[in-house]
Amino acid sequence: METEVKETKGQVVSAENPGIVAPADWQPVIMGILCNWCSYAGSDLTGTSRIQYPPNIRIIRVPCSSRVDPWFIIKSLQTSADGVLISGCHPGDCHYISGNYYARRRFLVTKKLLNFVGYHENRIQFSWVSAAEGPKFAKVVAKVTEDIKKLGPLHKYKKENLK
Amino acid sequence: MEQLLVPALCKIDKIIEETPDVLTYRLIFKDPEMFGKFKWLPGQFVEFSLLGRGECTFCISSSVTRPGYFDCSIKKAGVVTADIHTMLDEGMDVGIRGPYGNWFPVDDIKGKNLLFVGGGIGLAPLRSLIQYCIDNRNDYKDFTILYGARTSKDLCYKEEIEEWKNNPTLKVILTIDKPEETWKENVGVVPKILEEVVKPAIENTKVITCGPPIMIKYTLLSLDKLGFAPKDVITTLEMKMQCGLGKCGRCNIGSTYVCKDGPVFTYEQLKALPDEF
Amino acid sequence: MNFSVFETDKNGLQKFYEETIAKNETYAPVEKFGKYDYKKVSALPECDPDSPISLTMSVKPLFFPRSSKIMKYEENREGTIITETDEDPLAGKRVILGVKHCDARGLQVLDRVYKWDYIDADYQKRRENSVIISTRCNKADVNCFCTSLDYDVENSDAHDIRIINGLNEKIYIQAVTEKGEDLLKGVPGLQFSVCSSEVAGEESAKHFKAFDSSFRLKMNYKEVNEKLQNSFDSPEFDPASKNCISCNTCAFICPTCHCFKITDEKIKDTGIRYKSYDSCNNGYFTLMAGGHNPRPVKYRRWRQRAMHKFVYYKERFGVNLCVGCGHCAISCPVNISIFDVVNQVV
Amino acid sequence: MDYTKQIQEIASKLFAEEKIDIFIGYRQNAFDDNQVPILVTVPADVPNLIFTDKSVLNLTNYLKFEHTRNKRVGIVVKGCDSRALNMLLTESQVKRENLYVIGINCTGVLNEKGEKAQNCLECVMPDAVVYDEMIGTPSGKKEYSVNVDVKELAAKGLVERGEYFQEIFENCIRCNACRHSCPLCYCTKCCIDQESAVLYNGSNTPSSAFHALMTWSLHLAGRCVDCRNCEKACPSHLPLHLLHKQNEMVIYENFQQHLAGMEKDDRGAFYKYSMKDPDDFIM
Repeated sequence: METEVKETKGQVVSAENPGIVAPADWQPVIMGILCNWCSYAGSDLTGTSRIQYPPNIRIIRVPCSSRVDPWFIIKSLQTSADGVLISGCHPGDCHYISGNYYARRRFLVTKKLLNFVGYHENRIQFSWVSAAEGPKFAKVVAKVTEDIKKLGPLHKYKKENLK
Repeated sequence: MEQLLVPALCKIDKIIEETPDVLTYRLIFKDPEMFGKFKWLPGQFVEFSLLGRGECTFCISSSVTRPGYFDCSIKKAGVVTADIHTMLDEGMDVGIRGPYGNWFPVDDIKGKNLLFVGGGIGLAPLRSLIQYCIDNRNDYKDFTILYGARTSKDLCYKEEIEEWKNNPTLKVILTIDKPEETWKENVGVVPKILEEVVKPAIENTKVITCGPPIMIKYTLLSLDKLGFAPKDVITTLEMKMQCGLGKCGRCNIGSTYVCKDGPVFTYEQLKALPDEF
Repeated sequence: MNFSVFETDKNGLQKFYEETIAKNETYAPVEKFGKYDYKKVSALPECDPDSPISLTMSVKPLFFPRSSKIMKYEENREGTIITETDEDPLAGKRVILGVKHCDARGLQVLDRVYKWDYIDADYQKRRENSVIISTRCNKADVNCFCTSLDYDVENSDAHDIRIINGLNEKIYIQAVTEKGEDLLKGVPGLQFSVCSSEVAGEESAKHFKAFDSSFRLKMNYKEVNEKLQNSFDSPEFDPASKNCISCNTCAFICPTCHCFKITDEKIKDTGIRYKSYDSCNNGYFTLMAGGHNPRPVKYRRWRQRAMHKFVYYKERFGVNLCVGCGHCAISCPVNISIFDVVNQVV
Repeated sequence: MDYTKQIQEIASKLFAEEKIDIFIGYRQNAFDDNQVPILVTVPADVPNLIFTDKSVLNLTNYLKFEHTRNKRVGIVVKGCDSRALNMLLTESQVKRENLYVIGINCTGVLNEKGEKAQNCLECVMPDAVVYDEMIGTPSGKKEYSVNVDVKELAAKGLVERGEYFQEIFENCIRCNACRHSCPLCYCTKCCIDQESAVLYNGSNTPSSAFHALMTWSLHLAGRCVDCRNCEKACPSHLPLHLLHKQNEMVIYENFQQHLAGMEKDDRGAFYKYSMKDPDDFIM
């Protein structure tokens, strides 16, 4: 009796598709797209200062957060990723002066639209992490991983090759 | 599903650099049974697939009389061919479907004098036929090969041309468009050399020509001038193809399917087609 | 051979449909967003076999899917392996309800190109395993001209079972081929009165007159075939195609267009090769490596489209590549019909 | 709303003064009450021109085709069309000096059922914003209201909404008519059709439709003027406006009530920024 309860408790139900249940040991894959000047340096600092963060994140470096076309987010969600984290410099700190202000607008629209067509809003997350904020980066990754673990695996509109 | 369109896998045995932008891929079937099934005649083409990038149409540039392998010479012209050049290496796998299309009328030209007129990469389908004819030398009479390119660097199959030159039964004439310091042979565009240097006899001669569209256009005019009958001039046509099976509708010129009724046409047949190539 | 004919009424037909759906894998027009498309159904209320022709997609995708997998492949250290893809979902035995006569004729036209030279086994299998139940429209749509093409709409043999709407609300179910006969015999709930095929034919012919007179468009296809053949250089192609926005919709929904493209889609080490629809109105259709394009401008592409439908295909395969369904005009955002283009040129 | 006479007068005047080579307007369809575009090149065709409340299509789409390239064009634009034209001018796709624009102060067009079209009920700018000559009386800018369909869908649950959109993507046949009929999709080769875009390359599956439509709508976000040419072109009758209206709503509510093509030299919401843009969704 005990074990049965434990099993159902441990299972993760996909937020978008309640029919899909993942085993308890399921681990999400998170696509991290980081800006070269702040967040990537920040993640480096996290590593060099030996702060632990979940290994679920796969990092891609881009010159600036405004380099991120909404297309990248759609592509990541359609391939292996269960969630996307995009991180850039704090407002005002952009290496290219105003890149992240432009990015901020695009992110909001993308996030809302994906939510509108049926993705949970926590699948797509954004953060500002500066080069000095190693601990913050670890916290952000931990939070995103935690959020997406709750949401369960993503099965929507996945590329057929992966099935 | 779609069995007709599934390619057979081939291994790249060797890559030969012909010119800076032409590479010859020597291919061997991974499945030995395919060698028995895969029989082609000069002039036919295959669908060559760089897996992950798509299919392209190339003619086979070697002859079936030299079994065990076949060659595809590929010139860097578009996006996919550029990728083929950069992404493929010796030992890698490619997909091959074919052979498709018709072939040079190897039986009709028996007992005739043959004049091959090639330009640039256009020598590739001719090479297949030349090899075939050399290996069946007794069936044919005199051989003349006129081959031109823009510069001496752009001449394909240089080693093989040397072999042909040393062969006493062949007459080989080379030309380049502009004079170069070390170049000792003819200088001038192919139609000009054809009229001024080769001066072919019309009697009992078949002309097989292949090259860039502009060269073909003027060569056909010269041949007309020299007095060749349109039915004695054989050429190949280039057209976008995708299936090679006469289904996808890309290569239609009028009611002719280039992939089925072509790519080899006589000048006579070409004249009857609507002007859309 | 004499095939059986049954006489019944509306309720009987409903029953027949229900029985068919219950016993077979059935495809029928299903409404979504105001447009009907052929989909698998499990109960009669889901679908509408009498869907209006102007709002129904062609049945072609059930035989020539909008996108089908050619193969799947994987790369590993030893090289590449081609893996067989999943089974053809359309190859099983099935019944298709509510196919329009012109649509069914479209399949017959397609058969010719698929049986030519290299035989497309998958297509043949899909054809062999399908039983087509077809109802003739009661009234023509504004863009229809099926009665003026080279086939007999009334006595078409493109379908397997014909539903005839007679006078006095009588309905006749007539088998046209052996496949249809087998299906009719296999429906045990069918206890309708048998009637002779002459009676059904007569009833149908009475109705046909009214149907035939409801056509707005009439085409003399023989004249079109002949005149179009000599108008390759006609200057009229340019003005006729001026309005076209090259959106490709006409080719995608046409019951006879069969051009396709082969594309690879690859991520990581696995790739899938697809065969999907393409259109000759697409500017990239014949673009070759190196930039040469035999049909670079719109009127040339339209010429190819019109000539292919009424000249080239006729020369090669003996039938027109047009069944007069009017789908192209209905779906075109700027209402260009192949009928208008051809008539403007001729 | 029947401006047929005025438009014919202007067109014949323009041809007489040799100010234009081509005039883009509407013509009555021969057999039903729909109207189709007509590209008039000779003055003799001018009497075919018409403008009523069935003139639904956005004609600025024709400015991207070879027939009108580098020619002097006279064109009829309604309120929404003129916003699209404004976008095209800002993005340097057409030259203002080549155009003679007849702006219609529109009172709304009718849909197939003969009712006022939904986008006209929610129209913010029925007056032409770019014009050389104006027809009708301007009624001024209207209050923005959120699209009823978007509102209705947004009120539903996540899973339900997902299922609704799943149907949209399943019914898409990937003919790309939406893209070709959009006046603002003028790229010579779309990014989703590039040979290098191997993730999706022309296959027709729900996931590929999702990929194409989402990318398309996000590339049009902040630029779409809600003319609904895409919806009229869609052979599957998909409610494509949902995606665009959702984007428009988010942009209007969050970015200083931005609406595409309202002002000259406004490149769209994604080409500018403000310090006051919402930041609360970012960690």
